[in-house]
Amino acid sequence: MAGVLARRDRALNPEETEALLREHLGEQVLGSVVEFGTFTCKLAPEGWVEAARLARDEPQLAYDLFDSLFGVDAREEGFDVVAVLYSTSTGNRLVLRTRVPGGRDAPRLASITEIYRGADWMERETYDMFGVVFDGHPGLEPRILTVENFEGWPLRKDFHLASRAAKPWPGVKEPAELDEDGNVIERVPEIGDAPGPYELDKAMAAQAKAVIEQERVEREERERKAAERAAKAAERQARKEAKARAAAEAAAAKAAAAEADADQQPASSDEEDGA
Amino acid sequence: MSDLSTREKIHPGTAPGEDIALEIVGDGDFATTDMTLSIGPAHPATHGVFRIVLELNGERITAARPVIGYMHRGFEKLAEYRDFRQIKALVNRHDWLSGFSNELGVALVVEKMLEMEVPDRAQWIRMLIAEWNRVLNHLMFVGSFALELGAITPMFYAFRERDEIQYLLEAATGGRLHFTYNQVGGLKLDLPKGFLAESVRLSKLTQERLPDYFDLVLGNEIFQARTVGVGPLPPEVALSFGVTGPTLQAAGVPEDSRVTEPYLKYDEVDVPVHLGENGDSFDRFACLLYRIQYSLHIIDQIHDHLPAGPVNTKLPKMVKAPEGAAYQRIENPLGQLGYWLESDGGRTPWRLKMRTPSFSNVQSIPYLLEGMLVPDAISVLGSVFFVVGDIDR
Amino acid sequence: MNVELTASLSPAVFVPAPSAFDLDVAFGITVAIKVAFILALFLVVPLVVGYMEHKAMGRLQHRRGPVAAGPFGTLQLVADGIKFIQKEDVIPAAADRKVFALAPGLALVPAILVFLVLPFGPGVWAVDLELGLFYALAISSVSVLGVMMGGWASANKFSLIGGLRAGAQLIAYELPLILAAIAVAVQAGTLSLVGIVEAQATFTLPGTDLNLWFVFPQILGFVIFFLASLAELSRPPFDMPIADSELVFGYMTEYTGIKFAMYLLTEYAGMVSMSALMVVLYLGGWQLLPGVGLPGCEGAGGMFDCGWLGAIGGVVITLAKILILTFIMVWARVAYPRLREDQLQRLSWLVLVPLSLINLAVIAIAKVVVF
Amino acid sequence: MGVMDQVELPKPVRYVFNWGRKFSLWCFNFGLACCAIEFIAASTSRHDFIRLGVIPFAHGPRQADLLVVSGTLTDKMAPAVKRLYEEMPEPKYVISFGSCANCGGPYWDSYSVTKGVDQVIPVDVYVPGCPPRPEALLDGIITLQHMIQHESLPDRIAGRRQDAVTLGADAPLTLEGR
Repeated sequence: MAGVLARRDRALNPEETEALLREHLGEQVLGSVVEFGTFTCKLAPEGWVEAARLARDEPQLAYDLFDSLFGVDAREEGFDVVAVLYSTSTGNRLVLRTRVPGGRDAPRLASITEIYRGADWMERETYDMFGVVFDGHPGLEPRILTVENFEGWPLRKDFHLASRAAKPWPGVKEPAELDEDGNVIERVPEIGDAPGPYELDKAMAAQAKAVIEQERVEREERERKAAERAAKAAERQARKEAKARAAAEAAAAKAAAAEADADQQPASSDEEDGA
Repeated sequence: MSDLSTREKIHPGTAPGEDIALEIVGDGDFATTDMTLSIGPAHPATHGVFRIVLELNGERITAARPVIGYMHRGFEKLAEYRDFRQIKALVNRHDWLSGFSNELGVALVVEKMLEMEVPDRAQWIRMLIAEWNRVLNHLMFVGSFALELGAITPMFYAFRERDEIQYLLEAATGGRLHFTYNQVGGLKLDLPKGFLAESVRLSKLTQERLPDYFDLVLGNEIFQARTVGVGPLPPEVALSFGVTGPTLQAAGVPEDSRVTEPYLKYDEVDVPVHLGENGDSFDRFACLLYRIQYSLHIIDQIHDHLPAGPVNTKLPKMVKAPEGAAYQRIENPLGQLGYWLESDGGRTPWRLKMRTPSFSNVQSIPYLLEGMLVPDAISVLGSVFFVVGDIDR
Repeated sequence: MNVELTASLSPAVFVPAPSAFDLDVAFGITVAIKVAFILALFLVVPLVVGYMEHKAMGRLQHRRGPVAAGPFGTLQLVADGIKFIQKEDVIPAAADRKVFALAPGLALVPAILVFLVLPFGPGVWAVDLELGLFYALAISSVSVLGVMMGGWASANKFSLIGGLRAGAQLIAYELPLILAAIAVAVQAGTLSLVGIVEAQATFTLPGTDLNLWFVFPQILGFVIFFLASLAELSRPPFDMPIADSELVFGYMTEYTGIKFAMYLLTEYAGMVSMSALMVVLYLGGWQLLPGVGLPGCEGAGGMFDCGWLGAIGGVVITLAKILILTFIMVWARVAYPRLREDQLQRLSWLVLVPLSLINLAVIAIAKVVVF
Repeated sequence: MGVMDQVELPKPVRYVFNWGRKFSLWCFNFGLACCAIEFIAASTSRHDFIRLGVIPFAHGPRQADLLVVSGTLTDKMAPAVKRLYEEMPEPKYVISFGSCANCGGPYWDSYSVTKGVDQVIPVDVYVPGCPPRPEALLDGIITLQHMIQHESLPDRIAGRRQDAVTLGADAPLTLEGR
């Protein structure tokens, strides 16, 4: 883990990334923006595939994790396609964005399935939701999410939900509904002001932990006592054995002495024989 | 399943002009008629409505084609008709096993656009619940993967823990699966009395029972025989597919948003990540089990750090995100969840794209299945962890 | 020793042990009583085993098992039976109708016929065949024909794969099963199941008076027999023919109502008959403990020629042993995932067959040299 | 089947037959979405509907008596549900588990969600909730068992979905009311 984080020092910042892309793509980089911490690079559709290839293959960029690809409705001008890439080595995120040529009637864009395997289903989904055709894709049909014979492109803004047209919102209030006087109905923020039953909570958690700790201590105590008892027993046993051994030794010594006394003559005679 | 044309295929002798003759094609292999086996959309192995069409030669898979969309409910469209408070009650249902993480993502991305400061206590509690949610999710997969391999008992064991945790979370949030506990700017309510004590107790209990799973499943000889070396996923292929979560970590890539792009207070706690070596089914499952253990480790740290203070901020009369687009990525139990929120300044989002982990993970299944036996397909389907609603949204 | 050897090898006329049902009445009545006895066993014991499975699985999984149907849920399987009678009999349009209808019966009948030779207590058997063991093993392997027919006739791909797997499994595991059983026949010197029980009651460890069941010298054979019978019955962890996560319900996928119930009954009757065979071959039949006879019995080893008390005691002991063995089968189901088909075949051909050959060789040599 | 849906059986026989059906509800879990998780929770240790004779071991529709549709039914899935229901042999029962299966639930305005499983197949008991608790499913099962015990099979076949029960709305949440 630490190794990964260390490699981040070499990561390019947004300006450097844009400069690098410009160097290879020239005029096809239309601009870039850092919004809420996310670096977005706007591209001309002609540079779409090349930019993805650069992002993956350029060693300084190395955007290896294909995060997602999706469409966004761009009102009269047609649709945007956005690809989010992430680099596991530098920890950077790059968002590529392009406006699909063909307007709302016949949007077509080149496919990047050759570069990222994960683009396959993402492009199928974009086709299913927006009707954007991807040239070079292995097969956009059958529609990936909706029913095979579904008519229309659900995520386009001109696709209206039939149920909503037929029936009003069944809940009590519409999203952020206005009251009779035209004011927004206000939510009563009464909870956030109170600090919450924190001290009691903490005390109880401490108690619970104390119980666990107590159990552990008791268990250890028991184990220690058991060990002590065992040690004492072993000691007693050892003492007993030592005593027994001593007694046995004494007896043996006595016997040996007696034997030695008895065997004195033959033993010495043996020695004499050996000699 | 039982139409006449397929019957003719599987009974070669009955089709006119066809002989039951086996052609020997070198190495003693027989040339056999290929068979198409459609598993799903309602099949026990696919836990949910996921369909996969297999081309079989004997029991060997020559091609696999997943068919998805059976659970497509149009979340992204519906989100455009709901305001930012209502969206969180919607999104926590797409991955129904990780409701809290889903709504957390929305809360975070809206807060990011509003540039809102969330109270510390709320962030720590969010982390606590998110980690419990992760444990819940993973326990479910421990049970279901074992069930797919034919072992029924781990499911019952897993639900024993799940039930306890669900009761705990219900005490705080009021929900068993879909918590709807987040709000833009904090949480709905503070934790109830005694929650922490119970959480401490349960964390200890789960940690004590966790070795059961390691023994019963991971250490089981038959389990190992069924999973080791099955469906290895090389890291570069995994990344190209956009595979994340335990499936990616099993391939040995140390990518976990909690570490590499910390959100909430994950930079203040120790987040260990278990990495696999081969990316096979065994590694994927091992990563899942270790994630449970490490989540409990994080939960224990949160117990020690939880600060006092308010849990939400006063909101403006109407939550309206400013014009622009923001992207927020969080580590969902199954992988990286990304929300791309594009706003035109109105009270509903202009576009809310959900980048769900299962969608990308499942894409890798045809790659994994090619050349495998049918029973191995089950092992792979079970170990590339996915939730059907998370694929189809 | 030479004398004994020739004596045991000399051709002897086999005298079947008399059954308690061989009453001194008309032949027809005797046959009717025996049929009733077999059917009663066949219908009741599998139900008891099924109930035990429900309850044991429940307890092992922190559940309670069925409690609502009857006292303590004892009538759960009766309710199942009543329900199956009422179910609609669906035959798929593409199915081979005759074969489809015949298949469950063909699986069920051999399962009944095995009960013909199984001894359950002193005198409590229908008939004592000279080739009893051979008959039992041969007839029990016919069931798989019904399984394969069912798999083929359903015209369903999952069924077909299930049926073929069942066939492949039978071929693979019949061999170690029979090789293990042969070792018992060699040691007992007879193929009659009653004879094998008698041989166990009188077998003593050479040089001592210690009475032993065959499980002690042949523990390896017993384990092989147990594993192979699990596989033959396609019980977990060898339940590939009905692997639910792969093949829905295998060969049973298209069967409904009473036909499906017949397959289920076949499975449970198979568990009972295989366990009964194990009890007879390895666990000393109705002997309580090695060397302990039944009350009121005078025959060999205190196990034959009993009064009715001894007969009942014997039946109870046999059934208890059967329940213990079936419980172990249930336990394996609860504890283990299932193997893969090729791993299963490998286990049989590369492990169990060689081991059972070694077992047979060792027993044969020991029979000549030691026993 | 055959005769039994034509002829009214004598009362004692009918009692026994109904009792058999009541306690042997082999259940095919048609787990569609979130509710499937609560369904599984209802089958495991704490709630354990196997106690009531609901056996979740029917892996295919052919062996099942009870279809629990738990979760959102989409237009893409609806034909499969219809077919699955038709594959089940009579007598068969359906529990619609969860708001989505009852009426479309939170996806009432979606372009791809069927507004209730009863548009496709007849339903016997509706269990409301999003998702309902496992206890609610147990309640639904007991309600169904009560219905089965007191039903007549020919009548049931003749007019199937006339007497559907919605828990909490049609029937009070205690057994006495049924």
